[in-house]
Amino acid sequence: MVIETRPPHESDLETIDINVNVGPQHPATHGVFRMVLTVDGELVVDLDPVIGYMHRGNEKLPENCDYRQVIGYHDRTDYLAQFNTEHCYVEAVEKLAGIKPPERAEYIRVILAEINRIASHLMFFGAFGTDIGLFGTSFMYAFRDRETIQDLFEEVTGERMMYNYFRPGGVAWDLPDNFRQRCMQVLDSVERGVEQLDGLMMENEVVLARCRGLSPVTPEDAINWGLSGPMLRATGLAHDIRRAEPYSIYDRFQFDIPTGKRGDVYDKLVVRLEEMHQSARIVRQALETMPEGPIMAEGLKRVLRVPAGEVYMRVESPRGEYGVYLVSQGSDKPWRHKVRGASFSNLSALRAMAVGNFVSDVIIILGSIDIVLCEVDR
Amino acid sequence: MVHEAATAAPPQPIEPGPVARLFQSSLPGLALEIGQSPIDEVVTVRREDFARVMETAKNDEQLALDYLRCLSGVDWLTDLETVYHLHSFKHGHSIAIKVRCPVADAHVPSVSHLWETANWHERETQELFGIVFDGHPDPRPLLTEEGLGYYIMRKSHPLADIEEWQEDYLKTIEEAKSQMAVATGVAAPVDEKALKIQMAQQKAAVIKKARDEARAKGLSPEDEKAAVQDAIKKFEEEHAARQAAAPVTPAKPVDERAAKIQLAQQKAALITKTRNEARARGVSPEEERQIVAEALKKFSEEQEQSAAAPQAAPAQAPAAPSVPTAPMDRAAKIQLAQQKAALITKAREDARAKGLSPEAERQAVAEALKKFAEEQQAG
Amino acid sequence: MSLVLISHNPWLESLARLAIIALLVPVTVIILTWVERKVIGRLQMRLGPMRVGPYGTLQGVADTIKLLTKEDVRPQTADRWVFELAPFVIVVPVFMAVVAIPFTADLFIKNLTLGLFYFVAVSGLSIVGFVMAGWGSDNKYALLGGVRAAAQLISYEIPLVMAILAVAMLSQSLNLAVIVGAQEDTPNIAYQSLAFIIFAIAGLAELYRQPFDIPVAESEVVGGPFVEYSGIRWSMFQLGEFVNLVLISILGSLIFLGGWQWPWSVFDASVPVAAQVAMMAVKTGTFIFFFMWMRASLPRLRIDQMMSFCWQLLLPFAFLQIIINGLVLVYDWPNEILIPLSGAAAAGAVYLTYRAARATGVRYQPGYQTVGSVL
Amino acid sequence: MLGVLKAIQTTVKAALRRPVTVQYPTEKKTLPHRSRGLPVLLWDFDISEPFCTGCQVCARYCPVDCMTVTMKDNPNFAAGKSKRKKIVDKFYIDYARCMRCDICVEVCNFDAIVMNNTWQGVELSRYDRQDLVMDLPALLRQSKTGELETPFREPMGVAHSGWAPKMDEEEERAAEAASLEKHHGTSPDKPSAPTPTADPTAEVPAGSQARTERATAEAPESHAQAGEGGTAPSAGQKPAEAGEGPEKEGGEG
Repeated sequence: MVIETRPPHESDLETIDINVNVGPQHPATHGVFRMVLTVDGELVVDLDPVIGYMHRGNEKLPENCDYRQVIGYHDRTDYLAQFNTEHCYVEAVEKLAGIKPPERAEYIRVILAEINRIASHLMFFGAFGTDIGLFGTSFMYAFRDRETIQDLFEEVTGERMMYNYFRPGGVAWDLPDNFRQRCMQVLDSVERGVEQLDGLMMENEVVLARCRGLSPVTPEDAINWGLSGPMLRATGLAHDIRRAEPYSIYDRFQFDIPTGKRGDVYDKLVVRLEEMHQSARIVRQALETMPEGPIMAEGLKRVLRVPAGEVYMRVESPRGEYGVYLVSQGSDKPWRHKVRGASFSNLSALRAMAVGNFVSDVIIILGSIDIVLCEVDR
Repeated sequence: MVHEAATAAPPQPIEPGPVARLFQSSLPGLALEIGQSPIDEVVTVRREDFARVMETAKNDEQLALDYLRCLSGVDWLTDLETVYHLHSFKHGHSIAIKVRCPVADAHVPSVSHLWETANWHERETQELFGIVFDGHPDPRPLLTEEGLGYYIMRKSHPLADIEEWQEDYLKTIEEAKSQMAVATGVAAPVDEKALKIQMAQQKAAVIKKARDEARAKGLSPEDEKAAVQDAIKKFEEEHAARQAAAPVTPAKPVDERAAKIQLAQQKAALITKTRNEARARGVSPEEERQIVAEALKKFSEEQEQSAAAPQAAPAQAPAAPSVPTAPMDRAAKIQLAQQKAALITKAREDARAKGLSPEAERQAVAEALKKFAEEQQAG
Repeated sequence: MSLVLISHNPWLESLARLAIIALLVPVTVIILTWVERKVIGRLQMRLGPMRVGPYGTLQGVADTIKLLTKEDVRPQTADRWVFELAPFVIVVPVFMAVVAIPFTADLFIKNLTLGLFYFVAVSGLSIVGFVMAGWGSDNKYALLGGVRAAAQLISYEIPLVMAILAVAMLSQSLNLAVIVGAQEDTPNIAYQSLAFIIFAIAGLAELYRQPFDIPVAESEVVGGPFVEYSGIRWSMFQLGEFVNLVLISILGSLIFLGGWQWPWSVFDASVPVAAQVAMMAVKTGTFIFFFMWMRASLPRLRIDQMMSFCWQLLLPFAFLQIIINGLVLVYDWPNEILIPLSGAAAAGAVYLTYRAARATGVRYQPGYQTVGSVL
Repeated sequence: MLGVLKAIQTTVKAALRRPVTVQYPTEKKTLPHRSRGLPVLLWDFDISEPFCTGCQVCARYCPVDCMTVTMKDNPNFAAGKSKRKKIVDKFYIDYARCMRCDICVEVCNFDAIVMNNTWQGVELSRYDRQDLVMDLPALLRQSKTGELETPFREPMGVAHSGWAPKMDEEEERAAEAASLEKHHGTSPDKPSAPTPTADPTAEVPAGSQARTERATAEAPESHAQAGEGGTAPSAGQKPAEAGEGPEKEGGEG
């Protein structure tokens, strides 16, 4: 898609385009990300994204850590969907080392990952509401439900965000006894909360007027830019790694893949809202059929030495395809540990999507990508 | 577009999987090294025909690999490898394509004209690994700032051990150890970790200096690299020579950081003092600036004399971690705590002897503690 | 002036009244900040300030003390006098407007015969303050915010004035007391429902509150013209905003909800002062709650949508309302005809906005690609 | 305007529901049993010495290396009172660096370190970062004074220490159940980690006995570098017999 930036008009009153720095410190950049907007009045003529503020060497440090110490790094790459990222890394190590986790552990992982997806989408709706102008109302509704989910996670793992709960070969320890009933209770209250968010935002004419038809994306462009997750599905492509390349035990559950029509900002809202219902559906199915039994594979030695080899394990995180390319030379430290953040590719398409709109639209387009800066800069 | 759920390519012995066979059929007579990872098939390609392979991968009907998932660089010490994980939406299959290039000549043709997402991935790999992607539209670094001089993800870049981050905390222990060693007359153990880090930093400095000279002389990239290589070799020989000549006994590390801070503070105080005087005299800004400059020059001369003079006062060991209270009442406190603990165990013993329930037992312990506290006040 | 405070000397008298106003208004603003945070908190299922004083009642006082003691910084490259005078240019017109607004029959500073005209003229001045603040603070966000404020406030000034004009036409006078008197039996809201809707929306835009808080959109221009202000200067902007809120609410209840008389005047003529004050408090309270309610539930419009909404919809319907009033007055039809006419026009306006908003697209269910489990 | 009315109606309906704020300092949310505050050491009341033998396994496995441990000979062992040959001499945890990843609790062979699940474990704000470096008495304070009633320790079935199940689950579940009835009676939310060690009546259930043998037999392999600071134990030397005496004060509810 070729972007023709408007040639500067030569009116008698010589006007210049000013560079507005939507800087690293800005309420709308969801973290430390800077956009240098060249603005002609309210119209954005050019946009130069600047990233790297959160670069902490998340790919270099694990080369000095034991395979179990690396899990902490994955909690901190995508800090809104830790169970999904841990799940991806742990599956990568298991595929390399040939470990088969027991059934119950697989179920626990799927349940927690899907609830974490709901929490992440709730965070999206809260932040998006603030971007579009709702004075914190959507934030409060979304965070009230996210708190209930975080309390549930605290009962299971002991932490509200950085869980470090999955292990290569299973999970650290078993679920508490009242987990099934607590989980059902949390799911019901969260579903009520999602209805409330739906009522507040989805049919609101002001939201419709602002988001409908804003920067539509065609499927071909989405594939070319490497978009994934809700951004890709909003364009109409039903590509979901849980369905296209089933990993873990996702192939045992019935769920639908919501897709949008024109790939504009409103479709992304619709797709994410629907995904929350689908995730709740998966969790309910998993809770019924969860077996009892051990939660850690047998015969794991104290120091996990992974045989030489490489694997690119990818998982459907709430933001898109989260991949870990793990290369091991047979020692107990990974040789190369590359993390493919979904927001990295999604963000690279920002310039093409944003140029030509108003300043207030660029803020919403950035909000609709639902970026997590740690995943972009690693 | 119908998406049939592609079953993961079953791990087989190295005979080519379905996608690899497609590759062979669409690129007859091309040297393809076929491999198999737990999920995708792997095809290693020579650098010369890499561009052609990527063209067919994207445009060929059978392959139609139109989605570049992940582009990662890997440093195998002798050569650098870039791995492209591709996926096809039409057929639902995916494959990994690898290409290697020697460390000295790290050039790989860019694919950002085929897949838009390769733009950012290549910029990132370029700044972290030093692999130059020829034909990339905008080769600015993405994550790190301009002109870093060294490539972070390369194995040659030293990953300092975690102790490096705890300098001041560990310095206290080092200090204690060296004092204790001096006291007992045993030679202080040579701290190889600090030496290793120093060596690496010097090496990085040497590389940077060599590269700047080469660039200053306007050499072409190849002999610039050659210049850097022999600078490194020269540095190694010198180091080995110095090593052999005099076994290095580590002088007690004067805590320069604290000294530097002190120096800076003195300078700042001096500047403000002179500036206030100048302003009091109502001097014009230029003279004011000269006066401050002279004061600073005078101050730095004094510094040289005092530095030439006998060694600066040994830097005082930074405060030992969290031993706030004076030792005397700490012992009293420990003693008090031990008494309390003994009391608790005694109260617990007789409560259990009487066979009380856990709650009653806890009350018993609480009363014992209260009684003990009253005795303390009274006593 | 029936109520005499101190003495018959007009100078002393008005000085005393101004002193009361100078004291009363900041206190109401302090209370209002607390009320706003409590109401919006309640609408968002949280408690709002609870820590300072019982139920957080001293929160307003604490904020004021903080703002007064905070250092008010001026950027070095700021245009000095433009930057420093901007807050006064915004606040002084608002306080001037307070002079002409009667709270009850005899509680007012000066009841001008051209009260409405004076109010509208004075409230137009504060727009200059926004542009001065925007330009003076030499900050790109402030510049954008200032220009946006100018665009919005000027364009929404006109429908506001038209709505007020329609009411003034009906009661044949610009004196607020007379207008309230005219609403003896039926408040103007019945006669002028379309003007009431236009007044409410334009009033919301005058106050730059949600969904029209485009000049101070914190996710886009981070506080707009007030970005570089802090300490007491910023608190003056805050003061100006809240006093404006109170003023427009009072004006609305005076000219549309029948002021201090309406429900009582239907039964018996004499209305005790306490009842008048209570009546006015209730009506102003509803207006203020309506503005806060909007703030908690509506997102922000884009600048071009806001402008087109004003010029393509509010203005034509404001003129329509005036034409209807004109017809009724010229042909001496009884006022009751206004109720259906104005109501129909209002319904037309609401339907048009509804269709315009919906034209951009109806909410629809996502298309599902229902692939069952692979088992 | 229907959508706008629906949004307004949602906010009003929300206003009628009970606000969800927990006013923190006055009313505190009850922390779940497994809540991970920051690591603390446990005090063995019977021999009045810490469980920790200073074997530095946790310091080695800590991803952020926030622990410094030194070891000394155990005076009680010489006096014959306790089975531990070595005891911890100095133990520093830098709470400012600890990321609460719970790996130290998992790898500890002697169940000496546990995650603090009381509010004190979370309310740790200090004026100076140096004060966040906790020394041995500070780490032992909570379990000595009995504030730490039921610390969470993963049930035996799991790769307790060393990432491999030491014994089969049924036996351990039986051992837990036995020790549980004796202390707690049937509490509704069975604290999933009753104290693993034997109950006071000297009847040592087989479970914990077997576990301590295996813990000592499998001394940390050559992986152990020389711990910095103080006399580093030579890797080969077997850490002392794990103290298994009567139940811990800390462990008992």
